Amino acid sequence: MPQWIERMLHAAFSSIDMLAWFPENISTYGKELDDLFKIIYWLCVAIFFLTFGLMGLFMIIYRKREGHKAYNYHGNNVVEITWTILPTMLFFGLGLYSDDMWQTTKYSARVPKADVEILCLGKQFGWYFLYPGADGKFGRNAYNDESARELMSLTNPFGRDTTDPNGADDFVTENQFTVPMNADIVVRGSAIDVIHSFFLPHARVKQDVIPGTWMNIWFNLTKTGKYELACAELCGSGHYSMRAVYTILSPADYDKWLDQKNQESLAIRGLLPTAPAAEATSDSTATAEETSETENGEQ
Amino acid sequence: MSSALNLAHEPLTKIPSGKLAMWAFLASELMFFSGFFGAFIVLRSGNYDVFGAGSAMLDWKLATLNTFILIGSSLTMALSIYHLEKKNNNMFRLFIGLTTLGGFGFLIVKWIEYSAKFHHGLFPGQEHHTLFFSFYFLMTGFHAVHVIAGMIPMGYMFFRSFSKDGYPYPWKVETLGLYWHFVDLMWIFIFPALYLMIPYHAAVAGH
Amino acid sequence: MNTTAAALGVHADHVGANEHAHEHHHELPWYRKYLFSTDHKVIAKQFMISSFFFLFVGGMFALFIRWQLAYPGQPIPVIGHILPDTWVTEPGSGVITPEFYAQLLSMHGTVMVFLVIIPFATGMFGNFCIPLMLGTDDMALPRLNMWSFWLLPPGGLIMFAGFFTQTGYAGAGWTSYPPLSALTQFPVFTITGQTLWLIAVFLIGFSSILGAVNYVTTILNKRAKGMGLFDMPLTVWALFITAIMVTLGTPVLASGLAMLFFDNFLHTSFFLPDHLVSATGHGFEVGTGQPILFQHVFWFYSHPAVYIMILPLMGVVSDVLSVFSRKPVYGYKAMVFSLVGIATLGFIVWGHHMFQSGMNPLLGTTFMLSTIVIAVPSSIKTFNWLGTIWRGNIHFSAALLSALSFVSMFIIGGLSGIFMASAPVDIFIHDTYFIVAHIHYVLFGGSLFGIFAGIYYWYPKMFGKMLSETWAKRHVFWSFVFFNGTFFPMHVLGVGGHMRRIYDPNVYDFLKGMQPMNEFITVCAIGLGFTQLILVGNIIYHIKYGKKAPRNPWNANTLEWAAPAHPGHGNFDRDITVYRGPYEYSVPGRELDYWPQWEPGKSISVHHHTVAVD
Amino acid sequence: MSDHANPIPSYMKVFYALLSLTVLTVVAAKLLEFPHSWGTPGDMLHVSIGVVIAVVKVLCVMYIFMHLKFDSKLLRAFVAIPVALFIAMIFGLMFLEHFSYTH
Ligand code: HEA
Ligand code: HEA
Ligand code: CUA
Ligand SMILES: [Cu+2]
Repeated sequence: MPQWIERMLHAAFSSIDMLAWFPENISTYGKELDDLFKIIYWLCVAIFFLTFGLMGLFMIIYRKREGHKAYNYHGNNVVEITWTILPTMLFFGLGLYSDDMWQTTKYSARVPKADVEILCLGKQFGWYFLYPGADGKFGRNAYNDESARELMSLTNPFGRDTTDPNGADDFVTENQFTVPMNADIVVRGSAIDVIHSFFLPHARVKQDVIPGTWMNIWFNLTKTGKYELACAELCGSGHYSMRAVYTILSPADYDKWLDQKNQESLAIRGLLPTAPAAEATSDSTATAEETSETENGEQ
Repeated sequence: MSSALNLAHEPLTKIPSGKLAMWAFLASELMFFSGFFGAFIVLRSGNYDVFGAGSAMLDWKLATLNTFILIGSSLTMALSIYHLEKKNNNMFRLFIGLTTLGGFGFLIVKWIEYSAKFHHGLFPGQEHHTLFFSFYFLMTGFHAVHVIAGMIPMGYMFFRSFSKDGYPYPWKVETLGLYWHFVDLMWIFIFPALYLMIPYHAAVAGH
Repeated sequence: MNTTAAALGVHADHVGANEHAHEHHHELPWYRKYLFSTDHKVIAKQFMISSFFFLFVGGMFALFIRWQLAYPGQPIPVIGHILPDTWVTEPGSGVITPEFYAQLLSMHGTVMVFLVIIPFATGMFGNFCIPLMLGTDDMALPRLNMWSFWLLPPGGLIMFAGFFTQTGYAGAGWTSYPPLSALTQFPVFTITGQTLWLIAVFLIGFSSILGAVNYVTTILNKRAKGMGLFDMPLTVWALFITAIMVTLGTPVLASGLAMLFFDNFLHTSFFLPDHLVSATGHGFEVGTGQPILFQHVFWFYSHPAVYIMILPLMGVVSDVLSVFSRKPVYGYKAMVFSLVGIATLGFIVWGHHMFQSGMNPLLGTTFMLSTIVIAVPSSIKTFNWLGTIWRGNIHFSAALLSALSFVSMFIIGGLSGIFMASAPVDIFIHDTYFIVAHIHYVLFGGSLFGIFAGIYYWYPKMFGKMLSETWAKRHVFWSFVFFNGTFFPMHVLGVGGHMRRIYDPNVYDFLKGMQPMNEFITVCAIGLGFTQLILVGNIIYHIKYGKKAPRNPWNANTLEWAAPAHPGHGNFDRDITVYRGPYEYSVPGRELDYWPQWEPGKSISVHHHTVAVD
Repeated sequence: MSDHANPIPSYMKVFYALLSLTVLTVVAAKLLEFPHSWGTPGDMLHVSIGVVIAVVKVLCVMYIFMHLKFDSKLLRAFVAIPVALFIAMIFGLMFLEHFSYTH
């Protein structure tokens, strides 16, 4: 058998166990979401076997036989009502059961107090992240002040007001971000040109980010490592390549990383006398002021 | 062959098919405009000042005049149907003519309004338009298109009424009448929405 | 004599044998007869031809898509080198570009939805079935009917003309969300593929509104003598409900398209927020539009639209199952009410496409509950279909097999809908191949198999000839096999997180393991495409060489089978009076296992059975 | 409808009613021009007066000019469906935009 056929058939057969294909889950609520998926999955498997079983059975038993006549019967209201009410109850149960999880993940009121707060912007075709820097406070920008939207431009996507002292130590990273493990991370997401979607497959997070509005996205990750961020909303020809990576560090490592970033960004601004040499970045759009994100060893 | 058969019978609902279809079509027209109104409501709330300032720049006197014209032409339309049903061709001609004239009058006033706006550099969708004027041109523009679309068959009926036996199809006029009243009806909503609901302070501050 | 012929119903086949004599009453010029005909049957065939054409085009687009996904970076065989080296293929290599990929999938979705399934379902079946099944001579407004078809081909042409603009076809998905679909790097008044797309869909929408208005009128006004609303076959009921949905839903889409058109063409900002930043776009200072608003408007129509695409086929399938099981439809009234239920609920669930869109999550909760509720009428239908074949005497014709495929594939597609209806589960699977699998299970496995069933069932009446049952069954069988091979694995891709609308999944590490599955899908898709040639060949060959069809080849009850085998203008050669409902099969006390609606006779109803009395 | 009594008086009545309602809505709007912003009682009042008058006018047109008064119940029911949907949609949207965004 040619190898490609073998490969394909193997793929086809291994697809039967659908649940095994989930990417590894690394977020706190991810497990609940997966479990809900599995509940629905087994429910559907049961319904599948029920309906297909009946259909197959009927096709065999009631296939055409000479001299046999079908049963003239127009239906029965009791039966009809039963199979209306049963699914309704089932479905309502499902809906109510789902709703709590939905509220946890999306309701603004349920967004936890942020341990780490990051702003995120999607653009064609990449991602920017803004950290509040050493003081833990964002300066004036398009997120916290509507009127700063006027400052937004390709080189200053967050509309940062450079005159605001709070913002002096804010720093931007491009196509990558770093977060600590076991912390409630809140990302405020938006976009500057078209709609993008902030998708962390392993963390079971997905939220469209829309120009002109800011979305609250939160998650809490349970593992260290390096994972991928994808854009999940068609945003033009480069949609497929709108990828970013994120690194999850242990809290201690994260603090170290943060210190280092702060040093770097302050150095670039000439606020610190000694500066670790910042490597030139490969991306062309952001100015030196904005792109202090050069990560040693990343990628 | 079907004439001998019982297939082509009276409409079951007793409503002539053309009329029923027109009502169905108007239902669909209503939903068409409701898309605009829906968007208008949503965006007005987010851009209150822009809408106020824009609305204050419109000429509500001309619009009121136009409202009167349209109401008048609705009346003459109704009267023309009445007279055609009474086989009174002369009166029909008079009133359908007046209705057409009303349509023209409406468009002329509209044109005066538009050219004043163009004169002030307000075009749909140029760099310095405001969202309000996008709506203004969108809604009044589509409404004007409907006026024109109604005037074409109306003019045709008017000219046909000069022929020897007059205009022969009362039910067609009635169907057209439904459409024409609908055009009036849409204007009844557009008029206050665009011209009247102005926040006063924005009107002063915005200009 | 007339009455006896009528009374004998189908036994009077010889009466219709020389029915063609009637056709030469008044000869029309050829273009009035075939092109600008007002005869509903001709218009139905026109819809059929154009839909098949577009199915072919849309299917070809799908195969390009599949090729790229399975063999990224490899030139398309044969066609790759014919395609121009602009934005279509990478210069000199025959590999499609990311731009072209986005355009392909947008055009694939649009063509399939607006130019294939909707015209097939409402245009073809609506035109063919309504007057015949109502026992009347034509639509209420035949001229309008003609226009409703003739707006469609220009729409298609305008859409395809996008190929010749600077940027090519529209490339923002069939959903065309702004700002993507509104931002262009060109000044105002520049026509791009997206502009043409907007105009085209507007025209097509207008076409379906005109058709729907006509259907509503015809069904209300022109039923045969004695036919109450509850004596109508379910196909007609389904088309009736569908027409109402079209009348009320499509114009809302049209208004959204109009606004988007102005954003795109005149640079207004209905759907664009202020201070957009992009290398090519235009920023506004005056007034903030809202991108999500378009999504609301779009899905307000497009969710009902998915039911517009499947309801008529649900009707067709109910008819087919009943005829070939020789049994009344189980729970006729429940079937009608569930249609009404789906249609009504269909207007309040649109938000389930927007769970992750950033609308208020509170709305997510409401839409989740309403979406889950809409599955109830669907399950009523499913169980009633099963009830219909229960204790039947099932004739395994090609039509019945297609209908059963419809039911089974609709169950799978509907069940995958339940996953997405649960908003938290949708977080992960939204915009992944799980959705793509759902789309195709309901639209191909559902609607298209329903269309196959309808074609196999009504072909004899449409063309006066019989199809080859053997080839028809082969077609259904292989379609079924390849269909599942193509689309089932997509669920798995989706569970693996494979996003939809991506040009090259290998960019992502977590998707790398899925390449073999993509290849398997592509191979099956090619097989699926070729299988459709059997259908088209079968249809074309037997128009000429087919066996002459009898008047009522399936021994069915509904009124179209009272018409001559190949009805001419005016449809019927006998008076039609309706005496009973459409589904009186296997009535005790009768020798024959069917009892046509037009045949006089008395019956009583005892405990849900019908008994003939003399 | 030709078997009904002469409709001209009712046409004229509607005509005058429409004219006066137009005047009324303009006057009301002009009188109500005082500072207020969106969603405040002032704006609500302003909008409600405009909408209510418009609805009354539309009903007049539909009932008399468009002959719904003389038409069958069936047609009235037929017309009621889209009108209900229209109203539902308008109110739905008013509701929606109140809750639209998670800021
Ligand atoms: C014919 C077309 C059709 C039909 C009938 C349906 C039917 C349904 N659809 Fe589907 N849908 C589409 C076409 C269709 N859909 C398309 C084209 C898209 C994608 C658009 C895009 O983004 O491009 C989409 C997307 C889509 C989404 C958005 C997903 C996303 O983008 O994240 C959702 C979410 O809720 C959804 C849900 C449903 C549900 C609940 C049904 C229900 O009506 C299904 C009900 C049926 C059943 C449930 C099965 C039968 C019942 C039983 C056997 C009874 C027993 C069952 C139980 C007790 C569970 N659909
Ligand atoms: C009814 C609707 C319908 C149908 C039938 C199909 C049919 C097919 N679809 Fe499609 N599809 C959609 C509706 C449909 N699709 C929609 C709405 C989308 C979403 C678009 C978007 O994201 O915006 C989509 C998206 C979509 C994708 C996702 C693209 C992406 O997200 O990147 C893919 C990928 O595999 C795909 C594949 C296929 C395949 C292989 C077929 C095959 O089944 C096709 C097989 C058929 C043929 C190859 C043609 C048949 C041949 C003939 C009839 C020949 C005879 C005719 C003559 C000679 C005149 N489709
Ligand atoms: Cu950004 Cu897709
Ligand atoms: Cu939907």
